Amino acid sequence: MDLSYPPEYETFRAEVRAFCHTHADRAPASYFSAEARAWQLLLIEHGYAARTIPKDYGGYGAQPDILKSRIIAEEFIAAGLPMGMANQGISMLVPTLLELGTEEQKQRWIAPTLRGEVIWCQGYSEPGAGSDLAALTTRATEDGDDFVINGQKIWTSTAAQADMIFCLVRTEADKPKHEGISYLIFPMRTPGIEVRPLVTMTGRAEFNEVFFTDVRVPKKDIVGQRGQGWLVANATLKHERGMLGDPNQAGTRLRALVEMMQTETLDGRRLMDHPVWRDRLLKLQARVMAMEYHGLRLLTCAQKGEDPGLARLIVKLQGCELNHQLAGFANDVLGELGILYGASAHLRAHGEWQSRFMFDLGLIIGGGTAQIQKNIISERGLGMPREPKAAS
Amino acid sequence: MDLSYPPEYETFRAEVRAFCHTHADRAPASYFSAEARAWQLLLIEHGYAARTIPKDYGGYGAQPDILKSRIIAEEFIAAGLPMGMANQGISMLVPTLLELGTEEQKQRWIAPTLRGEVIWCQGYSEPGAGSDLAALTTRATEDGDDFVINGQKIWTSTAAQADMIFCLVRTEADKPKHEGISYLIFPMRTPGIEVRPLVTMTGRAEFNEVFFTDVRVPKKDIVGQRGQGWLVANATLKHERGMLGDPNQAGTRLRALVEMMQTETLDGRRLMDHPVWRDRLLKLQARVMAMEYHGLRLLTCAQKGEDPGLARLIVKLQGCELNHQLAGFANDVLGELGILYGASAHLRAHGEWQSRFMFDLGLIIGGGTAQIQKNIISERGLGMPREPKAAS
Amino acid sequence: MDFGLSDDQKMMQESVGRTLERAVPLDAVRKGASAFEALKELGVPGILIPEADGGLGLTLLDAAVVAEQLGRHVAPMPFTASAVMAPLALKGTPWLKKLAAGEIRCGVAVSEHASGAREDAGIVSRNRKLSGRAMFALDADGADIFVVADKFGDLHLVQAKDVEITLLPTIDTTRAVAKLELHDADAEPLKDASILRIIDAGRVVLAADTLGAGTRMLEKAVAYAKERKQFGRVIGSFQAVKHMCAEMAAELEPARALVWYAAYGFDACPAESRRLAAHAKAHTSEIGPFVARTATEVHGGMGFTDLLGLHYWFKRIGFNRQLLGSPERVREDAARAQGWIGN
Amino acid sequence: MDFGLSDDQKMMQESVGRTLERAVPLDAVRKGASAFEALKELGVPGILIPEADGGLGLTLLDAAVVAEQLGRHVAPMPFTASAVMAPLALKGTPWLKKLAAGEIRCGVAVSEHASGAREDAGIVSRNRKLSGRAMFALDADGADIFVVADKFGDLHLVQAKDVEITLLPTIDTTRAVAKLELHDADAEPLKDASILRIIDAGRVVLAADTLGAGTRMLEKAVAYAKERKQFGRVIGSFQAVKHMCAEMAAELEPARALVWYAAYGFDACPAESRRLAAHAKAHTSEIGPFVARTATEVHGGMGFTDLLGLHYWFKRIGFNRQLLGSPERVREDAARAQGWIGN
Repeated sequence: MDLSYPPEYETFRAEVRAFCHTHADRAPASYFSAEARAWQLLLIEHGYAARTIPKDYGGYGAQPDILKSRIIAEEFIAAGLPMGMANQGISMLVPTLLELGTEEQKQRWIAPTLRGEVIWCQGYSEPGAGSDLAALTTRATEDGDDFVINGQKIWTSTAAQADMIFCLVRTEADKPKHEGISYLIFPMRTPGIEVRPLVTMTGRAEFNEVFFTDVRVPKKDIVGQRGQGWLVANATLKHERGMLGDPNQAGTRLRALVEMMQTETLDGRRLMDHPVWRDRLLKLQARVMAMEYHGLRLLTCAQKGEDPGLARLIVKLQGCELNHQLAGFANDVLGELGILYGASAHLRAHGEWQSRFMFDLGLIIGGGTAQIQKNIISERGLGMPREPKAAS
Repeated sequence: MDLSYPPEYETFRAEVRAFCHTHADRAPASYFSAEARAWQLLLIEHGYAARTIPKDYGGYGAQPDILKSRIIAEEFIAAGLPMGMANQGISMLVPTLLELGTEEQKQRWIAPTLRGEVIWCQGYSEPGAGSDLAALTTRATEDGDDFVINGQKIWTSTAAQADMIFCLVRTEADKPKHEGISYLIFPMRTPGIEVRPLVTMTGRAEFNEVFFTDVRVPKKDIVGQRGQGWLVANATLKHERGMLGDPNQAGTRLRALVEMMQTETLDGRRLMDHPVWRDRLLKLQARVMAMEYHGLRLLTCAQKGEDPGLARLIVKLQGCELNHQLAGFANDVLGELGILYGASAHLRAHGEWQSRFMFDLGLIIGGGTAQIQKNIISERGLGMPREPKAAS
Repeated sequence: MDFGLSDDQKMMQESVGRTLERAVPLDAVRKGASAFEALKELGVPGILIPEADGGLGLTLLDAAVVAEQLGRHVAPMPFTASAVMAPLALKGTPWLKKLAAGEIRCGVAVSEHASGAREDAGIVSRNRKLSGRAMFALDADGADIFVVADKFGDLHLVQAKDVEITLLPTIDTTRAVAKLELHDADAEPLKDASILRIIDAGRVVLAADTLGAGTRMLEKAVAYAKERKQFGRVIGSFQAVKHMCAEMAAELEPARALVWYAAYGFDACPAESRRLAAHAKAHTSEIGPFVARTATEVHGGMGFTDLLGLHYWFKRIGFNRQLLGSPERVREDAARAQGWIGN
Repeated sequence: MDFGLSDDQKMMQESVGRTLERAVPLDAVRKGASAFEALKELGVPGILIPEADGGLGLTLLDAAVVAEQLGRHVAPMPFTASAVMAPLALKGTPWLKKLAAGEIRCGVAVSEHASGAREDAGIVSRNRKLSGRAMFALDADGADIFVVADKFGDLHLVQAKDVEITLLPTIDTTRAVAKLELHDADAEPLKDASILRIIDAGRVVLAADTLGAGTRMLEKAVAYAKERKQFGRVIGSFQAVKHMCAEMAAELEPARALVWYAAYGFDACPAESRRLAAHAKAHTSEIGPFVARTATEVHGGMGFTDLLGLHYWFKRIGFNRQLLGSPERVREDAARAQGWIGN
């Protein structure tokens, strides 16, 4: 166990810190803006975004180095600066293209995606295909050089802003469900696409439904082989699951919670001085610490190229749950103030605790429900048998 | 809602109370004793035991009246007197014989069983047949007028003291598993029966294993039809599930816990004055109250002959869990004193809290595990589908 | 000896349920409809008001039966304060007749005593005038009068017109709470009213509301699980989903008995009612959110959307948990009521 | 930057594990065998003692690695007190050499400071003499000397022969605790030792023990579930059983990181060690019993019997939970360590 960073990394840290200090004034205020794209370019240029993407495709071209990536994240967070873009195009499509795209697809899409010039959305889930994603029924039938797509997707975030979609469609209706799927990429302005905002329990439309009516997509805009879309998508899903359940977020929430409990009062006593609440806070603190150190353990594995196995599989389940519990506890100690929601002089933290409490429930369900996660942990992590196929 | 008892019941209560007052000195100290049998006879004579069993079979012959049964229980508990015997013979075999036995079987067995002259044990579970009881493999093959039994039973309480056993055996090896079972009754002194004490985590042998080697039982000693043993047993199991998860017990435990927390100290402060523990106690108190009132609701249903459905199905799950939690909490607040076990001047409550904490876990598992209970609640109580049969 | 609802109560349950189904289906709830007029016809605003004053003269158990239905239907309706707490506070005053007739509505501001004081709230009474701030007044929207507690827990009646009312938007759009600011507002002392009794009544009614909402969420989860297919099976045939539903049921059934008993005990054994009400409120506040969350999870992504509207129940339960005292606070009241804490 | 065990630590883990498997299989544990002699050969009694004194001169993380193995094998062995807490208390004394050589064993009595005082326990020190009663001394059976805390938390060394020792039988038959009664017993003050540090070390080591025991219980549950058939399937193919195992794993994995970090931090960042040790102890004390219970349930009735002996692990975890402070108590220490409570 050695949690210090070697000297060359401390040098690197100093560089990052200096960058943050120098360029703080160029940080963008909003995400979809010219400033945001300029910031992204600046970051790529310095190797703080798209760090390991080859130069040929518009990245910085560094060797993967988990520690440096972590240092970048630590310093940007400490400085309160927005990190490199992490939209679905950059986090999911780009790695997929790098692994399975044609040279032409790489040349055409990676660089503008990295620069934030092309925004992507993801067309995977359908109303009838959630946990059972492979049951998707959006159909792509051949017509000359095109596929013609009909069907519906759901849970498509940024669909309204997106230029492009990467989308799973069924190209072979007669094959077993995992074998008839293909992975297509096409512009969102293609005729026949309708986007409807999907409002959630938070009251906001964080997602959309996307409807396809006779949407024509050239056959060449397939990634990987026809009928191999399930494998292509799984390569991508791995990346998504890594993104959820971030222990940094839990740490940030905990700190905010502690501060709140030291300043807010009930009957003139600090919330922290209510022993029952303090004890609950302490229980959560232990969990946050455990997840944080668990993250260090995974980091070490990644750095050494070891597969952490079980240890990785539990992150989404435990991380999302912990975040949800932190938000729920914050609402609890706020009492009636904790159910305020909407403009009010008495609203705490802009209503973020409530909004997160609800959104977290979506995260617990989305990207593989807690139940699916437990299946995965037991089957892949503990080697327990899959459920037998039903006889009927 | 009317929780008062009608006047005729108050009269009845006065009678029971007077009985308790008058005969307290005849209460037996131990269970398997001549005094215990004499007490049982006295109780039957007054209608405080075997109350609704017909006079012809040695009972008191009263009409079923749930309220009167409850009053008897309340008064005996309040007076600290042992109630009528509630061994497996009386609680399980007698109702079964009354429902499905031949006239000869009823005449021969019910009266001596009620009087405590014949002690029974139950031969149901086997090492390979727990949750899946119908998978039992103890075999009874025909030989002239006898069955010849070979196999093993487990979880047989009072096997060492018992005169008789009611036992499930497989008489038809070729039938589907639920259809090949028969229900036999035979003496425990029959040659070929070996009883081995089964020690549990409490360190005591609360149960036994029973081994059968060429045990000969006359064919006539079957209850119900040959091959119908599963139905006969299920009639009996219903009675057992009703016995577990008794809310009176939770109430008794809670009172002991409260008293302990008001007298025991830690660092000179009453345990009750530690806010975190007090809060946990209060949470448990609410659960105890809820189960107690739930019991009144079930009582009312029983009295009116209504089927409480779902409300009845949750009792074993919640009741056993609550008892376990009460014992666990008692151990917790006792700190190191709570893990003492065995003769010591510092042992609290004779080690009962620890011993119950462990034994309760056995109760949570036995008589239908918590998981089986949840299957039952969801299927029978909520009408959810059974799991599909496996294809393999 | 009969633990359960009387035939009259079952009839009330049914007619209130039917009325709400008709008057405030979810689509109407979304649009901010109120169940007040519809339930006025059934006499609900006067449920606790003596018949002599034009009310139904019923008990808190009857009110709890209604509250359970309101929770079931996430019904927008001034009830906890206006139909339960206020009538108890206003006993013997001429206001009862108007409340019973549904001519006026009454808000109640006792949060500082039920939940503890936040935001420097507190009302000072001097010479039949009230000044100060009261937070989280219940049923405040459209209230004509308010019952307000001062710092000592004495209750007063003030006219809405003399109060500066700021509605506080909460997660639950079906019921209104408000901040009240009073500056030498004329006040009528309510000398015969006990603040503890009206808080107890309010707590029982919120507990019943959660029970109704939770029960409905379980029913919805079971129905959805029997219909929704994934992996070629209805999801209700997966053991994980079945057990989630079983656990909800196992929590709700005994809680129902506790709530009913607490409501019954409010009238039948007043000496016990503080402890009973506190436990009913705290316990439903613990199991309610468990049910709300679990039922949402059974619905998967759809449970999280606004499309199904399941979140109206989720939020109703969340609101009930925090109003009139968080569970920890309320349990301490239960401890005090049985002498477990020295003062 | 390397979070995890070093190669040396992994070797230690393996050799201790192998040794325990051979020396104290469950049958030997049942018969009261001790792992002391076998582990003496590996230098375990002197694991924290400087090499100059004949020990291994290792860190608390190494001790935690050993403790995890002891928990895995429910190994009967004086360790927490004799090999971890005592050597820290006895730093700089001639006793270390004898401890390192395994010639003597040392009990530790600090329960009144770690867990709070019960049974009027408390030791008074006067003129190098100790009097009074200390409860729950660790590793008391066969101890030659004791480290004892007085009422002020100052530490003293006493000879076992000067102490009236009453063994206290607990659920865990693999480790001994005792009541000590002292009547003007000769005592040697241990001026350089900090009671807080030795309690922290003890807490980390108990946490590691629970972690090892819990991990083994999960492994046993998974193995049993893959083998045991009911309803024509291995029970490990039922979603309920799978999810029980998944939940145990999901709790244990992060706890492992917390325990390792707390052990590492004891030496690497002493200013943090009180909070780290407290959290490691309290957190494993919460999840340990969850794992113990769940693993027992996965084993069904067999888990409840003495035949399988699973209860040895169950009880080991139960013991660890209560010794050196219940979770609530220990969390309060964590709160105090970060200034969350005024004194």
